[in-house]
Amino acid sequence: MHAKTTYIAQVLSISLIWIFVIAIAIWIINLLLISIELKDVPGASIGISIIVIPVFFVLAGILTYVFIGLHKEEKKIIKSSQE
Amino acid sequence: MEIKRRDFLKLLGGISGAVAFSAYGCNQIIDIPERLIEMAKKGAGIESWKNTICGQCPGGCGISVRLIDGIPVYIKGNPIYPVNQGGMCPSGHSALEVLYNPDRIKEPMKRIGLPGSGKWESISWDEALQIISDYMIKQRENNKSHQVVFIDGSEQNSLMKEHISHFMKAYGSPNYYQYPSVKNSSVPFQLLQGIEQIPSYDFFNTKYILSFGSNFLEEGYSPIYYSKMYAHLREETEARRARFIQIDSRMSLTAANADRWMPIRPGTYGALALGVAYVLIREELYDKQFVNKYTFGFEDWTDKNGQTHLGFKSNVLGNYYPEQVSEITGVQSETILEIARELGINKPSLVLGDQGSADNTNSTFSQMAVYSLNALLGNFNNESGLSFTDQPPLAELPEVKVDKLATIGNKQPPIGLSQNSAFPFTNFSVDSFIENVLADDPYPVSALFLYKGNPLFNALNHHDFAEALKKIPLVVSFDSFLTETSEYADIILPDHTFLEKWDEISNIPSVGFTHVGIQQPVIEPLFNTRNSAEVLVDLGNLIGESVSNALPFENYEQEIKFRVEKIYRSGKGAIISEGLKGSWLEFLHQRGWQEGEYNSFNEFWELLTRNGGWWNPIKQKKYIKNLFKTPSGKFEFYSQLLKKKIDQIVLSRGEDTPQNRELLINSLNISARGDKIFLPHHEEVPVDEGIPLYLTTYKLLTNRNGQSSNQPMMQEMFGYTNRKYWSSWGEIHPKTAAQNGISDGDWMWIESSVGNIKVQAKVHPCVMRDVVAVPFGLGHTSYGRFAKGYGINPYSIVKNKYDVINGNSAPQATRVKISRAT
Amino acid sequence: MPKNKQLDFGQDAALYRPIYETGKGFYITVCVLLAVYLWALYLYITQVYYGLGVTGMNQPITWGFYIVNFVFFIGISHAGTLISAILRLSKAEWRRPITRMAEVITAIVLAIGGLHPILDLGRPDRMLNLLSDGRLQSPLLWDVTSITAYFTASTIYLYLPMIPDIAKLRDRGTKLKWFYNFLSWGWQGTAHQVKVLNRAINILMVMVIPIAISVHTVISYIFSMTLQPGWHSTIFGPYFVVGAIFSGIAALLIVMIVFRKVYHLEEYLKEIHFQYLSTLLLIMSLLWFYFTFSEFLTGIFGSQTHELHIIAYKFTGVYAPFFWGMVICNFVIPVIILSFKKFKTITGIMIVSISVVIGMWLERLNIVVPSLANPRMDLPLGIYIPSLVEWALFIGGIAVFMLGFTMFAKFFPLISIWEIEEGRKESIKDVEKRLRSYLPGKET
Amino acid sequence: MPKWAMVIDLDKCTGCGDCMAACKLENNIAIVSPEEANVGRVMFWMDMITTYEGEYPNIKVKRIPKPCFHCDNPPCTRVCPVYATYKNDEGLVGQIYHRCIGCRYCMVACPYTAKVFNWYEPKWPDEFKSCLNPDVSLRMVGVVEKCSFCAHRLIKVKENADMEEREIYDGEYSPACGESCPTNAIYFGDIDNKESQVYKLSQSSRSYREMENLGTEPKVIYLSKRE
Repeated sequence: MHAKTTYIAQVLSISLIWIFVIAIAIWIINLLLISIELKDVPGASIGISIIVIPVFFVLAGILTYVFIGLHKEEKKIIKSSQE
Repeated sequence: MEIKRRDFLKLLGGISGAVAFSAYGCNQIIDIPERLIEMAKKGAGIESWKNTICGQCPGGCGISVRLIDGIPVYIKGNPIYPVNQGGMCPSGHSALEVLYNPDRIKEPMKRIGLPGSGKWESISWDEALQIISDYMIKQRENNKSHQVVFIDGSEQNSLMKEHISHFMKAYGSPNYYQYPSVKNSSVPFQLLQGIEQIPSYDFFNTKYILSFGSNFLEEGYSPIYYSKMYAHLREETEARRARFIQIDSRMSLTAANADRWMPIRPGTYGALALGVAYVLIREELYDKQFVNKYTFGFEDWTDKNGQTHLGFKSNVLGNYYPEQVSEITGVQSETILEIARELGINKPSLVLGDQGSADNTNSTFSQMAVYSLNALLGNFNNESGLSFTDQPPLAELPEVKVDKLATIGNKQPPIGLSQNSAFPFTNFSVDSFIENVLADDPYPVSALFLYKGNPLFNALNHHDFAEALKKIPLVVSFDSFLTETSEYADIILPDHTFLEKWDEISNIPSVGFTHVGIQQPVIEPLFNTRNSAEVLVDLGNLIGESVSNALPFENYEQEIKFRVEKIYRSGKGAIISEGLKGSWLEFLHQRGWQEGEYNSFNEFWELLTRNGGWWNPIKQKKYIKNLFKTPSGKFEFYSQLLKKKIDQIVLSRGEDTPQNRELLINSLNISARGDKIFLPHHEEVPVDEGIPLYLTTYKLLTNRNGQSSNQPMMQEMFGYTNRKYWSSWGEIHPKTAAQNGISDGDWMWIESSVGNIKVQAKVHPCVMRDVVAVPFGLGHTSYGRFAKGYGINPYSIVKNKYDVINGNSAPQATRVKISRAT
Repeated sequence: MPKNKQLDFGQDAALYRPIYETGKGFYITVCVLLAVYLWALYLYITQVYYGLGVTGMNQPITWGFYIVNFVFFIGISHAGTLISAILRLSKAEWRRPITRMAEVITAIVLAIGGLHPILDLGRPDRMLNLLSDGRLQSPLLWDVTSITAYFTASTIYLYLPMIPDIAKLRDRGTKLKWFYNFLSWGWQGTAHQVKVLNRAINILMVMVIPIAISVHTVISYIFSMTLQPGWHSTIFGPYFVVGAIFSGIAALLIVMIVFRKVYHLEEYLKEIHFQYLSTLLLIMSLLWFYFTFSEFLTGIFGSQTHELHIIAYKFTGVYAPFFWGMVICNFVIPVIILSFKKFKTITGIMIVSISVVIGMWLERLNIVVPSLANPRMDLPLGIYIPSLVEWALFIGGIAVFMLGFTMFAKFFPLISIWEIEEGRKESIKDVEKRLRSYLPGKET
Repeated sequence: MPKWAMVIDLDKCTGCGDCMAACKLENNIAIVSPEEANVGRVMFWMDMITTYEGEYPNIKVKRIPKPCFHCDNPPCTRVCPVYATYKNDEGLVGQIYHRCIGCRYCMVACPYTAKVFNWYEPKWPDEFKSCLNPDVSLRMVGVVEKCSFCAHRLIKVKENADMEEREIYDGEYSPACGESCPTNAIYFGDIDNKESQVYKLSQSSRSYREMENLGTEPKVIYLSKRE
């Protein structure tokens, strides 16, 4: 039970990262759209977005990768110890 | 009913900008102020413009006040008013801060504390007038009407001057004085030319302008008129570009705009002018024809008694050779030769000497010297630059029927005159006045009326003046603000500000055409104040007898109408209007046409008030002869007027013996002897031995005479050229600074024999070596929250010295030393 | 689940002790730092209330301490991630006790530095305008994005290598078990887990280096994208990065020396670590000088009026003491002390590090203020005297850093325990193997 | 689209400071306290620069009125993080006070130091509040402001012209500074219109722009006889 709560909290925290990253992506796309609308050097905005958005996603991806990787093992261990 | 689109737009006026903002690309630039939205909701915001005359300085510029719902929000120059042609100066723009000043006197006040204590109580107008009139009736009944003195500090050439003088005449006092007065300043011209008026200079037809400290862009009578004129010198085409040389001990605004600035020691303009004359005469560059025909006293001459007199030429050639002049003035002799030659070759030229830093103990003589260069160069014909304007055809106020009491009073000697014959050419000098009041000589002053101005702040001897004010039993001030002077008043009768009142302002000194401007209220009086002109009438009615009939008009507006009606009837000149040029008027005039036909006076009056004024650029054809109203009918290098006056004084004091004469000359502080006295010559300025530096004070466009100090915008802009805001500074030359161990921005003490002041040093090369230049205008000890305690008043360390002839104060005649303040 | 709760600290006792034993000194430090922080916070609130008028900024010096400190703190933040990533990447085995501290510095200082532009805002209440109406074209927005990215990356980069240590603390179970349990993500130390973690760390450290470099480059762009003399220079990007690493190493050295003393970590942070790091510091100092020299030489040689004017002002004007102070702190002192073995003691290194940190701060000041103080168009020189509020916020920023570091040390080991263990177990073998691979001849 | 530009004839300009005062009055520019003013926080949209040339005694002083130059290629608008300063179609560089976050980056980026900042909340005595110009919004603490070429006047002028179904004539739209200049040294108009006075003057051999080498393309053109 206790382990489950912790697990849910951990999942929540990892999803927070995703919310954060998605929010940033939305924000940057919003700014990009404004700059296109106002014809205010959209090229620069596009350039920045192309670099920034993937960076954030990769970072979140790495974190998730580790999270999943560790937990898979934990479950395995728990299973094997129960057996 | 049909509403035209145009009218609808007018109705929207001020708010229309905001209402329709979104239709245009600019919507992002401005945000709509909340207040505007409020107003738009109420359906208000009607814009209108009203023309009037600016009262911030004697310049008499026409202004247009922008009103939104009757509330003035902006002032611009009246584009059709001929004096300023839409131009403005910074202080004109801050006039709204006068109108809405939080420190205005809102109702009549009576002092309850000691003089200067600042304790006041409000009283009603009736009560105030009752107190004053009771006192005045008593004075009159006791044959003391002459003991009532009126000092008019308004520098504007307005109807008010006539008005007050009528009142005083009817009451029976010879003591109506203007301080400062144009009369005093015009003495040099009077002595040489016999005309008691400030000449106007016309730059249009001039090729070369040599100005001896004439700071006409800043300290002139009408700086904006001269700015307009100056702009013509700098038009696109090369041919119009006259060369303009400014001689001054500091780089004034005018000097900064000159082609060349020549630093000079203060108080030596006369010597330099005569040095220039020396070269002109030596090299025969002067206008011989003019000098022979129209001048008197150039060559040595013999009077009817067979006595030979020294001529201008011999005097100059004998005493003012360039090396000697160079010694006196600090201007290199090569430079003197250079400018004299330029001046002699480039004709027509103009030589200016008044309206600036010439105020010194020797200013009359030095201005005579400067002005005589114009005669040498023959600058007195109609085409060239010097002229005197005609009086406008305004109706004279009806003659006062003086009763017996008043006649007795009027015959008393004026108290503004010196008792020991100093200042022979003036009826008022503030120095003599203070002296006389303190000595009760020839009689005590029992009441003093002060209209505008702030003589206590402007006077060199504050302390004595304050004592004198304390001594006078009744001091009444007509002012909108609590100035240093009105702090000593017993009763203050608050006047309207110039934006709330009627007045008529005509012929600004030094402006080159006849004109009349109408000052009219742009807004109903904000407070319980009254136009002093009408207050005087009421006072007269309370006093009764001849005084009550002196000014038989319903109100001041009617009085102005009465005066102006004569212009209407004379048919001369024209009401100013759009696109009306002087040359066009002249053209019409020559062909016998009249500009502007009006069906009735009312129509004339309405147009006059709407447009703001009337003018007549056409000069009566003047022959050169008519220019000189001297005994000889010529331009007098040798001033017979001065000689006559001095002879008169000598005789009036007893026998005409050399001893008596010597005594008088001595008492006048004139160092020259013999014929030289009456010729333009250089008088040494008396100095304190051992004090190394000259103190020069000057006035800035933003705060002339310190009266703009209660306007925060002007306080902030006070030193905009030096980026010193709300504060005074002292300009010194880098070498002078180095000698005294002072660097830019340091605080320094300036010490004279009278006292010392602390200012921040502004070290720059725009000031003569050995000169400390401090601006005048700040350092108020009263005058409201924005004025009090900011900066210093340099007059507090200036010695109490006056010009020996015309009685003007000499704020440039003090020596000081400086030291770094720690 | 682990059954044996160890009460003694075992082999790496020195590393566990600070977490479980709290002395009086800790409370005093925290209280003092907290007080300083609250004082600064109060003064910041007055600034928000009255407006930026409470600072010493004016026209034309419209940027002052806040921007100086912003650049300075972000510079310090390069200590960590960048150094530790480079050291990890280059498989420098001596990195093991250093990386954690470096990464902590980064995360904390970055958070502080990143907030500085907000301190500088005239209308912090309108911060959210950046979200709705931001302009990505503005270098300021580049900063916002790159600092956010760097902060995210460096926090992850701090966190991931800490998981095994957190698990160790969790297994001890004496303190905040739920907390460590939550953070340890079920770490059991299995081979797979180690593999996953190492892979993630490897990807991260490759990513973090360009991000870190971009951050400081972008900060330099704030200045170099304008047309101001003294700023408008292409060299600014690398110059700032070098300066940042330089100050970062110095800050790291200071932290190492202080915590070595306080937490008795002499066994872990040995002379050799300081020797290596200080050599790096010396190299950076020379590099810094090279950049400074080229920057000024091009300015002087080009002789553009305004450029020369500002250089002359830096050399001889009001800010000359700061300029020469910077040269002494950043170049003269480090080179003299670090070039001689005799002076290269821990004390010597401490002196050098402090001098470099001061010097780098002065450098930021010398970049920001003199260019602004000399407006073009013959306007008068500006004078900037920072007010109490600005000093307070600067000191407050340092206090927050110290507080953050102290608090971190209270909950997590300052030296990566598992990496030390790993080092003991495997490094020697690894290194030997690696060395062999370098050597000529066949691998055996 | 017109392109509004200003020509300042420095030969005519006396440096009297009227433009500064007219500007302050028209645009409701705050008057800061005296202490503030003297530490460099004084606010003038139209500033006056003094330059010295030559050696004493042959020294020349020139005063140069300096509004915002409304650059055609403005360095300030490029750096603004929130679109609070921008250039509109008619070449006017505007400032949106309600959006400005007060980072002062535009002030730093402006090579002409043309912008000013509200360090404190601008205050007026209550009495003066009634004479504020209702066409121009008041600024609040912590925002940057600058000369707008009196853009509020343009709106009115356009509206008038629109109502009367005509084009705006040359000289109809003039900022407060040009309107009251006592020497008519400030000209204002559409520089794209070859008939306008501003265009003609800008072609004069005397014309120059400040720091042309920066490529900011200022739309304030000075005329000065080069000696």
